[in-house]
Amino acid sequence: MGKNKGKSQGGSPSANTGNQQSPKSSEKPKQSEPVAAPAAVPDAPAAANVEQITEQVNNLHLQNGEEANRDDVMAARKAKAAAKAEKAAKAAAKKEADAAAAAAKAGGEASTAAEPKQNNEENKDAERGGPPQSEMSKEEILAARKAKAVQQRAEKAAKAEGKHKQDQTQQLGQKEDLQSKSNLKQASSSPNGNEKGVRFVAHDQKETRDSIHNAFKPLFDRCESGDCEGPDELCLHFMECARQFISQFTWDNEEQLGTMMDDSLSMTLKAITQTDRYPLPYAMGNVVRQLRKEIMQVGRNAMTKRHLLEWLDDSEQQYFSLANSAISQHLQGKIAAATKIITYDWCPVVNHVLIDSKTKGSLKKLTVLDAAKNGPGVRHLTSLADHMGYVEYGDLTAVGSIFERGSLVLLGCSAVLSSGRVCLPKGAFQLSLVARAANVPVLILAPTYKFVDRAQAASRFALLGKTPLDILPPDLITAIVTDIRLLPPSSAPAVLKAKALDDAN
Amino acid sequence: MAQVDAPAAHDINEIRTTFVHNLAKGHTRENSLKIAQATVNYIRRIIALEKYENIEDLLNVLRTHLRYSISLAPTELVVRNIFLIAMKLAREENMRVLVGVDKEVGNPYDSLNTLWKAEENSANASATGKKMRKGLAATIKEILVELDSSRELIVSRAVLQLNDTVLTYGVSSSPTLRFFLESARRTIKMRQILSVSSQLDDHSGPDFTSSISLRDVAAAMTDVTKVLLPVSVVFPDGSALMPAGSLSIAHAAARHAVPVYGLAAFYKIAPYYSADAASAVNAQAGIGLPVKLADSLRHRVILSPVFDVVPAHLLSLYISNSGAVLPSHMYRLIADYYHPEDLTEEL
Amino acid sequence: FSCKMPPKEDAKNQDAQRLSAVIIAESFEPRFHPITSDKSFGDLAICDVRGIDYSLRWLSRCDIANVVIVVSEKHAPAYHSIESLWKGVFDCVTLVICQNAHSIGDALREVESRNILTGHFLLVPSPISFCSSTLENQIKAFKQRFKKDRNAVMSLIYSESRGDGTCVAINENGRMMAFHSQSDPSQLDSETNEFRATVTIRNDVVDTGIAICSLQALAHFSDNFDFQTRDEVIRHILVNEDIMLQYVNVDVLPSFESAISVFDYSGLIRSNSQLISRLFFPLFPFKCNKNVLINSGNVITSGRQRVRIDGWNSFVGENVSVGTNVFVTSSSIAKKCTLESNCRIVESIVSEGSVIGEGVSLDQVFISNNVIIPKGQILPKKVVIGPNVKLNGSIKVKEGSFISCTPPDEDIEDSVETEKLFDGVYSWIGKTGRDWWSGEWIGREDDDGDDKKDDNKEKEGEEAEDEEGEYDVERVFTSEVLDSLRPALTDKISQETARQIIVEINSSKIAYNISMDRVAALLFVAFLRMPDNNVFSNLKKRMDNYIQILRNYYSNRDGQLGLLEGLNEHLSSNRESFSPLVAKTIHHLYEKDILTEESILGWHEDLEKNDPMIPLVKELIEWLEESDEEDEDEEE
Amino acid sequence: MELEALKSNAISNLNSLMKNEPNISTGLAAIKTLLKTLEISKATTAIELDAELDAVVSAMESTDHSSTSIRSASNLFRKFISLAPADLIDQPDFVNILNFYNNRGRIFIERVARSRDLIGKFSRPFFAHSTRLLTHSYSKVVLSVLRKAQESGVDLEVFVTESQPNASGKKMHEELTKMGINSTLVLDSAVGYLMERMDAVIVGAEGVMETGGIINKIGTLSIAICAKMMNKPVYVMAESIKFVKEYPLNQSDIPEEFKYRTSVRAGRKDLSSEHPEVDYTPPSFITLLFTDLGILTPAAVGEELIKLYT
Repeated sequence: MGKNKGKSQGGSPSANTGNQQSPKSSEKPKQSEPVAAPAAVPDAPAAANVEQITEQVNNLHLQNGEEANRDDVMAARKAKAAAKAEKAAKAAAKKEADAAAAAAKAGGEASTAAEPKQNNEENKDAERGGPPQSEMSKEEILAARKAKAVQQRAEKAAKAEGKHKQDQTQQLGQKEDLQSKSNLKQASSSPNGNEKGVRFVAHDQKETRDSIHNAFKPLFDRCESGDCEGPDELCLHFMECARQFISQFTWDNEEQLGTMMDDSLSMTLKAITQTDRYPLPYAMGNVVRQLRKEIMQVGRNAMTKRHLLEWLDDSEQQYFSLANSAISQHLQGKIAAATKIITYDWCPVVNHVLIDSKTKGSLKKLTVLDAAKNGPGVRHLTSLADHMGYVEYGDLTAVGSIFERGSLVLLGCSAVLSSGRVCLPKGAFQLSLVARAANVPVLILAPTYKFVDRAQAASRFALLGKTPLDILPPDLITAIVTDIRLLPPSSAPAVLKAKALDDAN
Repeated sequence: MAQVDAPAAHDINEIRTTFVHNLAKGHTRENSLKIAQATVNYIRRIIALEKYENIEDLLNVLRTHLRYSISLAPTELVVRNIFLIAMKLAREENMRVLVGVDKEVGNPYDSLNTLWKAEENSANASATGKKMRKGLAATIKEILVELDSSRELIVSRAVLQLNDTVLTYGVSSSPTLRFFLESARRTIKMRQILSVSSQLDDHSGPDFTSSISLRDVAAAMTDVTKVLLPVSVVFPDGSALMPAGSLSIAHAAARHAVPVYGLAAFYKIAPYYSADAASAVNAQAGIGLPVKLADSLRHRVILSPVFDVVPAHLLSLYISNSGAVLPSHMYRLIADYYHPEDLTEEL
Repeated sequence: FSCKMPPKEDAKNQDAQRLSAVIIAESFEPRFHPITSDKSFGDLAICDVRGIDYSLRWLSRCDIANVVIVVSEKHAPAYHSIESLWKGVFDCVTLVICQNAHSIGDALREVESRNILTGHFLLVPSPISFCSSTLENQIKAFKQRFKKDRNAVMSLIYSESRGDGTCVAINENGRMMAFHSQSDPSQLDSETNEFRATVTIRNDVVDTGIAICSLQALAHFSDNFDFQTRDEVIRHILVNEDIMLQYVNVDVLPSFESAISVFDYSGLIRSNSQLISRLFFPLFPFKCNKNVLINSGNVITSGRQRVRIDGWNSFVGENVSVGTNVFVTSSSIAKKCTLESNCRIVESIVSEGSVIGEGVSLDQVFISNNVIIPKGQILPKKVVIGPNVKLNGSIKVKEGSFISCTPPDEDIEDSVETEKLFDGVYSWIGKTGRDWWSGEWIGREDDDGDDKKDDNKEKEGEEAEDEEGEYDVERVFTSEVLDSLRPALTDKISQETARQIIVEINSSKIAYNISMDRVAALLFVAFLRMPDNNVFSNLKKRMDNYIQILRNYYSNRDGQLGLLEGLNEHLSSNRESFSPLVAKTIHHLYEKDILTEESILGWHEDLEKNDPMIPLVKELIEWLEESDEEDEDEEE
Repeated sequence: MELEALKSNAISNLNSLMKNEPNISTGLAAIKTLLKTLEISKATTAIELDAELDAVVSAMESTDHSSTSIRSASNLFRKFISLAPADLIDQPDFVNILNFYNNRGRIFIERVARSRDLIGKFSRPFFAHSTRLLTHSYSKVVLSVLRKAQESGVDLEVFVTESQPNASGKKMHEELTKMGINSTLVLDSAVGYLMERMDAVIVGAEGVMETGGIINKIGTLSIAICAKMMNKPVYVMAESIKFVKEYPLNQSDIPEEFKYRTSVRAGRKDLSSEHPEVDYTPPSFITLLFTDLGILTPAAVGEELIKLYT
């Protein structure tokens, strides 16, 4: 495999030899430092091939460049973990000494470091080190600091149960060279090569999981186990994870903090979306886009983690609590006028509105439908358990017998497309059709962060998998209720512009 | 419904109890052919066991029995239809006894005759009970034959064509529809038969169909070329009672300009109109929720309608055993099976 | 009464034979007598239909050959019509008329003596029993069991409910190990109280009263003349398991099937509203020659008239005159009633010919025939109004009381306190916590006269009513744990004792089937409850002594959160004494590595802003956070 | 000359009938007048009789009463009475025939008198509690149908259009309120605004055409179109004596004598400046027709007409 790659790069015979060697071995640091770094591959020759590519990549394709960095950040992280674990495995007494040794080695002639992790570290550090000339001095400092870090980690690791870690060590060990291989592929090949690299990741769930930043693992697991009620919950959870991620993420160099954060984040996203094979749920996609915009700011113009966290907090407020109350504000009048509110499936926004109008006493009759009985819609009923008024519940078969004079249909949605079409839970289409026939207005409740600049919707989403969605054409929609105001579907693009959600930025 | 035929008891009241009881017994609604057959058998027993001097008596007897059964199963309109058919046959039998077989009897639906209405029913007073009983028994029996044949007749109306993608609903509960599809498959090569089910991922549909759930219909409709729906009752204006959920299917079809066909054997053609929408709302199935949840929702209204009223303009064609009929022409068939006098009776 | 009986068959092909059903048409419940007066309990109308007709309708769906209706002599006449009405549906309907039956026991003895039962039978202990299921599988299962082992004499039909039901111990193959009619495991009365892993305790099910029995089960009644209720027989079988080798099975209906049989007023109301909301579908209010219409909102009307009421899930009989703005929900209004304007009726039953005055509001009230509730009369919940009572609109009615035209007659008078409201109107209230509305009355005196037990049983019963059964279980559990913790011990406990303690705690955990995290919480509550823990020095000492136990339960994060939760609960119960100790305790546990900082912080975050705990632990948390900051910096 | 006499007292007859019996339908009045002519007829041959009847009909049409109804009714009447067994026709003495015709006529009339009740009976199931109906102009059939519904304990909400130019809606409104039916008088122009709140539109008809469409007071068409747009059913109440052998293709194809009162038409060449009395509502806008022959779909009407006139 690696061999062919070597050839394809028109690599020298040394390339092959290099590939035959175990990735753990290392040599010729001088060469490897500035060069092999981007690919984060232990064996120099392969790296040598990679060098040219990465360079041009770096020049032409900033995107790919980042990828490369990201990959080796990954490698580095793993290496650290490995080190940590190994230390753990050894007796507590010995570990200080070891760490010291590590420090010494690093501090001294780092290039001749024995352990692979060392090597990786350096590659990375060097690469970070920017202009080659300044690298010696730079590297020394870095090495020293890194050693310290290793030591601290080692202590921590030792404190925890060593056993369980040890197994991980093996895994990581294997993972490491797999990883580096795939890195090699990714870095060293054009987009389609990229594809290969991805398939490599994609074919193994565990693989994917491991390449996700710890902070986001809970999100991933939750979706794997399939207990995710929909895009809104997902978004919230993502923001939570993002908070974790940001507070956990550390980087020595303030300037680079932002970029590094973004790198590691976008790597996680890559893993989640299986390199953009499946789009993120649209709403979430927006959040991510915004977040990354902010993150890139970090390190520059006095933007710090704290700011970032604050930003997260108030955007969460904006997207959810504020948007919801705004929407229900817009609706109160209409609900008060309606004799009966009809909703379908579960949507937190709708629920918020319902509860709001219940407390305001404007809610009269309520009908909740589900695709099938005992579905998500039941949550509406339980949340309104104390409502004394008339509440009816049924499945889609009841759609013919629920509409009466003065009814009003409220639907949540997972996205509003720029074409004015709306993605919402399957079955809502039929509901709207019958509503239309009964002259009952259909309102879509959509906080602005659910507007996406796309004309077509994907059938399958990252994390949410094949969420059954209907695409509701604009002519069946009476109005879209956003946190700004009530809008006709046709003005979706305007919202995108206003909220700077369109692809322009 | 364990046994639809009335048991071999000889007390008419017992038979009646058993009959109406069986109607209301099943957890899921029995398919209407069975109900129709049960009704015919019931009527045969009435004719055999009840006492009546002349046609008026007989009609009254039948009416009382009818009232009784519809009071206990108000939504089984098929029972009504069969009874009314029987009444018409009774009248004809009476005429035959009175004025001899070959004598031409004016069509009661001829407008001028209806205007005529000179109550020359004096003839009815004449005691014909004994004579009728025998002949009537035979004619009523013929209904059974017609019922059995109705399926084949319906099937013979080929509406499906090569490479059709057919969408059906409630196949598992409508043997007629199933039968129709099976025989259609033998002759025509269809691209696909989608059988819609009101549950999510339930694959109870016949194996030659691919099951989808009701919520997928709108999406699936894009590549459907024909929609086949079972009919519970057709009203003279061409609107119909269909299994709940059909309405949304019909609307989806209309949106994609897909023709909708309803399978309606003769005994499903009602000569009267649905008393407001109630008759449709009326039939409610079990609530279909786990007890725990159901009990906590005890003070909520759980909707589980059995029927939808599908307006005529959403239907393209009815396939009945006497041919394919436009909804707006459904009323034509009424004259074949019912007598106007019976219809003016409030039931 | 004539009847063609199936030929006597020997037990071998009993499994081929279709079951018979035995319906007890009488209620031997003294509280029902005043309202049924001259009629049998089976004649009591629900939605204008005799209760027993529903039961028979249900049975007719089941695979039942013969029906045996047991009715007392004075009510017999009415039942001949029932017999003739239904004999078309079953192979045979038999009336068993008994002279002076005072309990189900007597009734069954009567049946036994007639020996008209030839094989297994379905016991329907109350004439008002509905079930949505045909019990097909349950019957099959019973037959199979019985074929294998003749000692599987009875199988009880349970249905799922919201944890306010019976509490029963079942082993892996559905065999009943212990049984109690309150949802209080501590009173699981069974001699063999060993709880193997295979035994599960369910309090999320409720006894429907319906049972499939073999003739052997019936024999128990005739053998033992002082058995009054079915439950006594069951106890008898359980207790003498090792002698008679017989046993009882519990068959829980699938989650979509529901069943109920009525023994008290709350049951009556419940069955009524459940019937209307179609829980027992296809069972439904039905009436010959009267169109029963379901109008939108599931308002069921009988007859041709069009009533206009607000509300839903309700039944309105024929010839009911309804004023304007009348609200009726989850209730049934029998025929010929009058609802004047603005009255509000929720979860109640109004029987034939009664008048509800303007603006009167009923909630969980049972009103018998020809009652007049005038304008302005206020009725609390859970009140029963006897037949022909005319209230004057101003009298005070106590919750849970029974209002009658007559003073109680001798068979009940010593168990109620009577109060004359005004001439011709008396208020009865059950003595010693006996609730007129719900709970068991019958067979209690004969139990074994242990009244104290009964009373607290009664109380538990009520608590169960208020769905505090769970809380209750926990209370008992905690106290048990407290014992297991051996408060007496003062010095460090040995490995051995630690192990024992843990075992004991776990066993009680199983016994009350408490979730792990609750155990964590309750254990610590118990721990804190130990004597003179209010002095920190003692508490500290204890913590050190029990360190092993604590380690065992609080190794993981959830456990620790549980611990802190427990701490919270303990604080809430005895604030002033404990609040000063809180911070110290937590800190000490932290020192001892029982609690990790993350779990503490996590717990702290989850507290409400106004939680009294916050101020107590303020410094501690700050301190922790600092230290946290520090090592984060280190990592930089 | 005596034809003239016939004409004159036919007219006076008709007018008096219409005046003295406010509830009588124009059609019924017409056939009663015809019956009178039969009774007093001295005709000795079928031809003479026909001549007399023709004269009377034309006379009645020359009055200002809705000539649509008059024509349909008289056609039907004449068709009906002449429906005689063959053996009777070739009787020498025309008197017997006259007598025969007479009692046929009586039967017919009593039958026609019953038709409104029948319509009321048929339409009964279509009205539930608090049904909101929109009706147009003044129609005796509609009035009687609503009365029937009201009597059977259904409380309706009726909205009546004023229906200018002659504001006949006012009369309707008054009648309804007199019956204690909750009625509201609305502007003709308010139809669009009201329609979404209605459950059904219910109108009478001056004449039911072979197309299954109807000719009725001007404004009916616009209401029907509006109703169709908002998926509301349009029910037409019409006795079978209003069935006309006429097949309008569109508005301009409506016969002039239907469009304008005779007085207006009298000796006028150009009517373009005149405001028409009626408009033609095509079958596609009509849900059902309630007639004494039963409830018919527009498609069925043509058929009934064929049965009637062949």
